[in-house]
Amino acid sequence: RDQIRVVGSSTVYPFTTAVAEQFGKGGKFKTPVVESTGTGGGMKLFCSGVGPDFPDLTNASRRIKSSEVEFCAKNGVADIVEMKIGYDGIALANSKKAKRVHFTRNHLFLALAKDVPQGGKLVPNPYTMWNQIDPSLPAAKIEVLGPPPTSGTRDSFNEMVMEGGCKSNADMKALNLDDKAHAKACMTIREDGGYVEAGENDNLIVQKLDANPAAVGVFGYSYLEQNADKIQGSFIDGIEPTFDTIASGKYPVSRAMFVYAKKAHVGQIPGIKEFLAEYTSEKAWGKTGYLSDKGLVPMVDAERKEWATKINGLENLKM
Amino acid sequence: MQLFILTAALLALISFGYGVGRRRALAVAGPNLRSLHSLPRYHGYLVALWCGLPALAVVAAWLAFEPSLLHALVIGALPADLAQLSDERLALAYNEVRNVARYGHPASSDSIAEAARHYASLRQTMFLSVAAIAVALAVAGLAAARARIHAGLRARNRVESIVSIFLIAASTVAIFTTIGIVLSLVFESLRFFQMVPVTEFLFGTSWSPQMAIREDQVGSSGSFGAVPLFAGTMLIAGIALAVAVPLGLLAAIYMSEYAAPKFRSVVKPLLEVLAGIPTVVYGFFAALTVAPFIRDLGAKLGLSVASESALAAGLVMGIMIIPFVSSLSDDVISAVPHSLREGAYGLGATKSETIKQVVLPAALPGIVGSILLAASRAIGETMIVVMAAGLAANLTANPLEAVTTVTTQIVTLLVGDQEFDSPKTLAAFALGLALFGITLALNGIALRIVNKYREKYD
Amino acid sequence: MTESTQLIRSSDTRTAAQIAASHLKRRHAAERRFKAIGLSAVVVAMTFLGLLLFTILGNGLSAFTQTYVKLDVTLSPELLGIGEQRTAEALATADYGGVIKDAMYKRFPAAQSRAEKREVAGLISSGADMALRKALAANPELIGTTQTFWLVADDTVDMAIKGYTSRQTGQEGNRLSDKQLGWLAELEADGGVTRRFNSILFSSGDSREPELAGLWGSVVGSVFSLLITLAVSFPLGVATAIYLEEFAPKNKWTDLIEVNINNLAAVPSVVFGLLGLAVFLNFLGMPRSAPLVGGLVLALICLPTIIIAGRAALKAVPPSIREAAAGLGASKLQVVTDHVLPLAMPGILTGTILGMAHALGETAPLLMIGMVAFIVDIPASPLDPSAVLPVQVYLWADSPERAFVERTSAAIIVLLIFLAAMNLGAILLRKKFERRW
Amino acid sequence: MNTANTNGTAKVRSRGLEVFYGEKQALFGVDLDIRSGEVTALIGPSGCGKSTFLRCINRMNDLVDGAKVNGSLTLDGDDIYHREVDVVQLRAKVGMVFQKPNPFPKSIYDNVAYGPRIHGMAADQAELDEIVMTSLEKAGLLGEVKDRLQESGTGLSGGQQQRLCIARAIAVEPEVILMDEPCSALDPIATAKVEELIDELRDNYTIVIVTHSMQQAARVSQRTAFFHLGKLIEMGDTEQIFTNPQQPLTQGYITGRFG
Amino acid sequence: MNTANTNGTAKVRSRGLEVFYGEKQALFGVDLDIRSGEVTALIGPSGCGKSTFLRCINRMNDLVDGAKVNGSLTLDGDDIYHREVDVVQLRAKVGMVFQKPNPFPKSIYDNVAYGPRIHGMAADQAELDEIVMTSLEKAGLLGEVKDRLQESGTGLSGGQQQRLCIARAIAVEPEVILMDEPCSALDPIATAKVEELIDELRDNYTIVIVTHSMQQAARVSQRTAFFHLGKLIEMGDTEQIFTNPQQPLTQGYITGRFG
Ligand SMILES: Nc1ncnc2c1ncn2[C@@H]1O[C@H](COP(=O)(O)OP(=O)(O)OP(=O)(O)O)[C@@H](O)[C@H]1O
Ligand SMILES: Nc1ncnc2c1ncn2[C@@H]1O[C@H](COP(=O)(O)OP(=O)(O)OP(=O)(O)O)[C@@H](O)[C@H]1O
Ligand SMILES: [Mg+2]
Ligand SMILES: [Mg+2]
Ligand SMILES: O=P([O-])([O-])[O-]
Repeated sequence: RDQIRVVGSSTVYPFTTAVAEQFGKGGKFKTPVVESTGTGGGMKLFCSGVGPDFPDLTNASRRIKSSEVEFCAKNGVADIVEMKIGYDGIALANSKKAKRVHFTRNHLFLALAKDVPQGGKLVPNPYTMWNQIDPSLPAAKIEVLGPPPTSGTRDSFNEMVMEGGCKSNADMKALNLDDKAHAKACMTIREDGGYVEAGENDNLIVQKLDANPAAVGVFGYSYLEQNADKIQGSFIDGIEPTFDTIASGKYPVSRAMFVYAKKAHVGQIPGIKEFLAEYTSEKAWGKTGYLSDKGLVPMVDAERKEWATKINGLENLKM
Repeated sequence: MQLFILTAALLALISFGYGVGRRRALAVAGPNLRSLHSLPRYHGYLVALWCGLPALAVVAAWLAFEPSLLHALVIGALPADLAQLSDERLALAYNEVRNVARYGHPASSDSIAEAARHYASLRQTMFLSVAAIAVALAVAGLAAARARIHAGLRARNRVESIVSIFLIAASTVAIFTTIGIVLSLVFESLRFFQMVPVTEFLFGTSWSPQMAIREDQVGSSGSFGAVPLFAGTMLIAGIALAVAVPLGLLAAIYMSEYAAPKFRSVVKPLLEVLAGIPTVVYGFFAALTVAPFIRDLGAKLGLSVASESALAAGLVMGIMIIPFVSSLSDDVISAVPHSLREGAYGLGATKSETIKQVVLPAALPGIVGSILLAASRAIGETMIVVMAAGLAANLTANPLEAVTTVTTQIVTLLVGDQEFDSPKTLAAFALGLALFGITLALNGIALRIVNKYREKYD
Repeated sequence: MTESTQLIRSSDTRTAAQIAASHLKRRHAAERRFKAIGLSAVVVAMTFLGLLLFTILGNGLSAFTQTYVKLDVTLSPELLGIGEQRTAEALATADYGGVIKDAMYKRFPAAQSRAEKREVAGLISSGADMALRKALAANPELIGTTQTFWLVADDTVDMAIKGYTSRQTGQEGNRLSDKQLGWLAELEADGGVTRRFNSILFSSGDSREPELAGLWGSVVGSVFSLLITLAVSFPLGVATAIYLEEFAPKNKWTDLIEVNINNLAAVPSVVFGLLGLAVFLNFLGMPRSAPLVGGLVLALICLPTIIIAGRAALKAVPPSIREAAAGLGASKLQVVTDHVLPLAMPGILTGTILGMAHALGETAPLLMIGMVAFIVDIPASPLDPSAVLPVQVYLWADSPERAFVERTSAAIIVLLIFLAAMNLGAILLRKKFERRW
Repeated sequence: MNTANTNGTAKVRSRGLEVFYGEKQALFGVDLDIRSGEVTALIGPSGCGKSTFLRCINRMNDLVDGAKVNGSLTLDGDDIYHREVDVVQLRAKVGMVFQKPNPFPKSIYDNVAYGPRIHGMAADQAELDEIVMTSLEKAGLLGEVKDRLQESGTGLSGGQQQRLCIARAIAVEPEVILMDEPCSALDPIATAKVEELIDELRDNYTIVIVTHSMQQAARVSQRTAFFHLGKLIEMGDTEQIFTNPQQPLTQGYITGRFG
Repeated sequence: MNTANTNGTAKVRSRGLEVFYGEKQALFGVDLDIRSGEVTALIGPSGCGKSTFLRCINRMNDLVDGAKVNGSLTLDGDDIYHREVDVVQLRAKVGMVFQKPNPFPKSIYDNVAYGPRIHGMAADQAELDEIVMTSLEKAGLLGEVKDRLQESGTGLSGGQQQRLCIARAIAVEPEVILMDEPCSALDPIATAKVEELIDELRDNYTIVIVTHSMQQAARVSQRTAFFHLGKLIEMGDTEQIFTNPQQPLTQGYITGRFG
């Protein structure tokens, strides 16, 4: 095999493929093959062993887990290079035919949690209209199209929006639940139709929003950017999802994207080092690099520099 | 390349063997061809088979066992500094040896380079010996088979029994596929059932795989009751069949009983195109055209309709499977014996009375078969459901609500972001296994019913 | 027989006939209604087909053209970064992008700031340099001259020209900035914008840039996969059908096989993908993402269809033909190969077509064996990594860039053309069989 | 064997009847009267047009693609092939029993009740039961099947099936019954039963029967018509035809010189 | 009509032959000798087991699921149902012509050439041509088809098709030819031609013919066997059977009292 193979997250897929294409155009190496298998599936393949039968890199829309590191090690994949490539904002948006919404995370928690605190105890979520939660919100049915629980985006949404909203909720604090019960109450999303698990095709969500102005959608920032003529991002805690607010970390809902490389393959599969160099070059992941055109939100300069050194020095992953 | 040459050589030998066998048989027969039990060409086939089968079997066996054999031999003879490596390092080193030897990568150390040379020479030697054995076997088989040719040799019977072995083997592919499917599902399913009790899975009424993705997260624990998924599958497949069966059956009746042959020969293949359109197209159609239409219609009627409804997905899936019902039913309706129709006409029945009361009952087994195939397709469909019915596992019989199906969950669970050994992923295998068992049972029952019906007619 | 019974008899007859007559009108009306319902079922089904095809064509036809922008490019060796070198290697690695950017800056001298320059350059596709590279490779003499080129426009420009995105300035959410829209209008006024046949779509592999993305790689991949599918499933399917229909005794074992085959038709295709992963990749060590493996998995998927249709076709061959041949002393196998199989061939081919159509449209099982992937290089053999058409549809449908929407539909059109070609091939083959007999 | 009777009047009358299947002419100007209250047998070598003639009488040939009928054919003086004739009504008047028994894949009861039901001949269930029972009785089948009326008609023996088909035909009270080789698929015992039945039915119905067996024609019919190559060669009282045929062709056929 | 001849020896001999289709017994202990150089006719009412007996001789019943044969049946003294017998070879020796003409959907030439080809009877094309021509000639078909040997066999008329099937059967030079109602689908003229042919073939082949038509049996056969309900009732010279039957059952059938 004389061709780099990448597997993993569908969220990172657009970025890694863009780098792969550029890398291939250089003409020295074959264009890497990038599979979209989902983060978990990618990890499984990546960690299954060393050798030309196994992928060299895997994309992840979250950090690798220690259990996965162990599994890797068990299969001889001991040395892994971690590469943080930037951030992906998770946007809430609705159709431009409707009014733009200003949410707080508390609103979203109350609207989407399975159980909400009321009168000193947890009750099944009684809200069906946004304005029941807060009169400033539109008088529309609560209908949020979002990713299913199997998706990484959903996981980040849970952590940043639901848990965040939950923590800021005074009633919740007053309940004085233990950690586990608290987390459970915060992170369990309602299943009575207020939240619609709409699959992983974000384009479809965008089009559904266009067809249904009452609905709100949850998806990656790049889709918002591409379809800004049809949909508008909602404010969260007063911040609008834009390239700058995400890059500066002001926008509260964004997550880091990672790529992991198998050190054992470096030097054996031609081009891995060069591929990493391409990925970490300014023209790729820099502020005005081509990845930002694809919707990747870059890290701040210092962080980028730090990661670039680590990556190009093939520093081992430290958990 | 080497392999290609070897295969080509063997093929040449085989065809040569055919010629030898044929000529030998002709020679043995002399002027009276009928003194031969079998035609000369069967003698040719027999020689070719004797020549080819053992040799090709050896080559195939070599292809299958080469990697492990090479691995054992090379590892056994590694230079000292490599041999004492730990197992993982050894695997890595062997991998590098292989890369160096086979892909020409630069070696990182002299020992590796040496091992790679060893690897390469071993591989070459092995190939050459295998090639020699194969060719020798081929020649020997050829010679032996040729020597045994005599007038009374039942060459045809032998060739035919070899062919029938092939036929039987082909029919066992279906069995092996089944075994393979069960095996590729069962181990992961067992792991799943260690985490989730079988009873909860089979009888639980709540499907909510909302569990923590990361161990440092304290998420809610999921519940894995598969009943809502199977109920959802039933609901959506039921709606699809409710669309496809009447439309398909009526279309079939019209095409086979009323329409001119020309009309039929155009419309039938056109309808079959419906089955060939990629399901993504149906998915978009369902999600962006049908679902909003139903929602708006429902709103006008004062019904509460979810944006994602079983109805939208089911309707569109029904369209997709129309040709299964229409084409296959058309065939069986046309095959109903004319005498039955004449019996009814002779009593003064109109065409529609004849069709409804005589032709359709008689064609029922075949129609049931076509509906089964359509239902199979409906059960196996993912894309339309994901796009139009959502992924929420509601246990409901209301077609206006969102439901999800087994197949859809299998796919989303498999391509999701969770850890690959979490119950979330493993549930996909358990679902696959359960679905397999259920459809197998249903098919068994269907075969019984159809057989029973069939006995009643002829 | 007495006279009285005869009387009763005859009066009875009259009543029966009268009664029958009195119902006739209603029955004939029911007859007409039934026929109309049948026809309307056909019409409804055909309408849906028409609607679907219309939607696909409506969305996808525009992808068969692509916007090009006219630009005078000065091919100076300095800008190209090749100095005095004229070797093929130097020409291949020269900085054509820089030359194009420079030409654009010259074309729109008003753009001065870095941001503006970026916007100007953004009107042209990052892959436009291919045209220059080709021209110079063919004719190195051009170096140093100024030439007029038609260059591939960026997808945002393409979308605006095709009217998919707004060209009104001052609107929030435009993909092109107001300045870019102004320049575009200027170019258009000069006749510097045109739409041409999108040859890239049919000649190149996948790309992240919609305007450079092509289907050729997945078409080749589909051809490889389906050839393998056909080569495996057709003989196996026909052999199984023959065995079950002509040779096998009717007993529990064959019943078991039959139930099995029917059941395999109901197994979700993604499960076949899992099977392929376990058997072909992990157990047999075949390469990932290869059409070889995809073809094998798809073969297993369409095997049940071929077997079921094949058995039906074999059943339809009249037993008298079998008897005639057997009566002449043909062995069972000769009866089948010489008479039954050729007669059943049209039906078997129909089943094959249905199965292959199914196989052509499958994505889910390919996910498991690594074919849902970004692959730029055109595969040269069934062992090379490759995507197939439905995978391309799936990947493009999920891409953020707006221009992939029309390309997704275009890919579906190509897929349907592929399907039609396949069907046509089989129909012609079937005709030949029918004529021969 | 009955002697020819002359009290019947022409129930069905054909004049210059010609039938074409596409290009092929199957009947050439047939003039034939069928009298009521008699059994008329059509005999002749294979392919001579017996079935074709029979199938004209209830317009069963309408179902054959490309079949064309010229000449006149009347039932009770009304043109059978008149444009305004309702075939459904015609076939209710002219019943048919086929060569191969073809019971519907339904219960015995439903087989017989089918005709009365579609024609709305029974006002209620009791009346329908009555019709079914009488028909089965007349067809000589009731004794054998009265305990299993709900079993499938296809489960009966060949002879029983054929009698079921006859019961089915008479349940709609037709005026004419056409039988196309009704016993060719039956064994001798079943054949005897059906022949007995025909003899009984003859008083109330006009019966036309096609048969290959001269023995059968002699046993059951009062009048016999001999066809040859699409032409009606001779028609007369059965006894006369069999003992004293006027035409040499008939003579040849009867005595087994050909056919 | 021929008188019985006695110069033939038993070519096929059955003793205590019983045949079962599943549960149903179709033949009950049939003892019958078929002599070479003669035409033997099997007659009897429908369903009496004529075809069943015929299909035992070339083991065509092997193709029927659930058919079982007991008793002994020999061809030239060799047990036909012996385990080691190669049915393919047996059928090459015992040819068959079916009730319904069933030409292969191939050219006329290929229809006839098929048998010789699979049995390797011709060393080269010329020899094959020779065989085909002779067979067509013998079957009396050559004149009608010699200009269109490459046209499909299914395009011929019924009588021509049946003669093609006969040509096909004699092309493999069988020793015995079995004919199951070979004329039932034919018109009188075609029938006459086939009968003529049978008469000619009789010198070189042992012929067994099943027929429904006693006239035909009388015309073409030298010996006649009468079956009834699966039993062989009587066997003798044709003339004797038709003029002076020994058994009352035979008498009844011959004189048309039943059947
Ligand atoms: N559907 C048809 N198409 C073309 N020709 C037909 C059709 N039906 C019958 N014929 C031809 O018309 C002629 C008369 O056929 P018909 O069935 O009336 O004969 P038949 O006297 O009933 O013979 P049999 O005793 O064999 O039933 C025959 O030559 C036959 O081949
Ligand atoms: N395949 C079969 N399965 C079951 N029973 C059969 C089968 N073939 C024939 N029979 C029965 O065996 C008996 C003898 O049948 P056979 O075909 O030998 O009669 P036949 O004398 O040739 O009658 P025909 O003159 O009508 O052809 C009949 O009762 C028939 O129903
Ligand atoms: Mg007839
Ligand atoms: Mg018979
Ligand atoms: O594909 P994801 O793992 O990023 O959801």
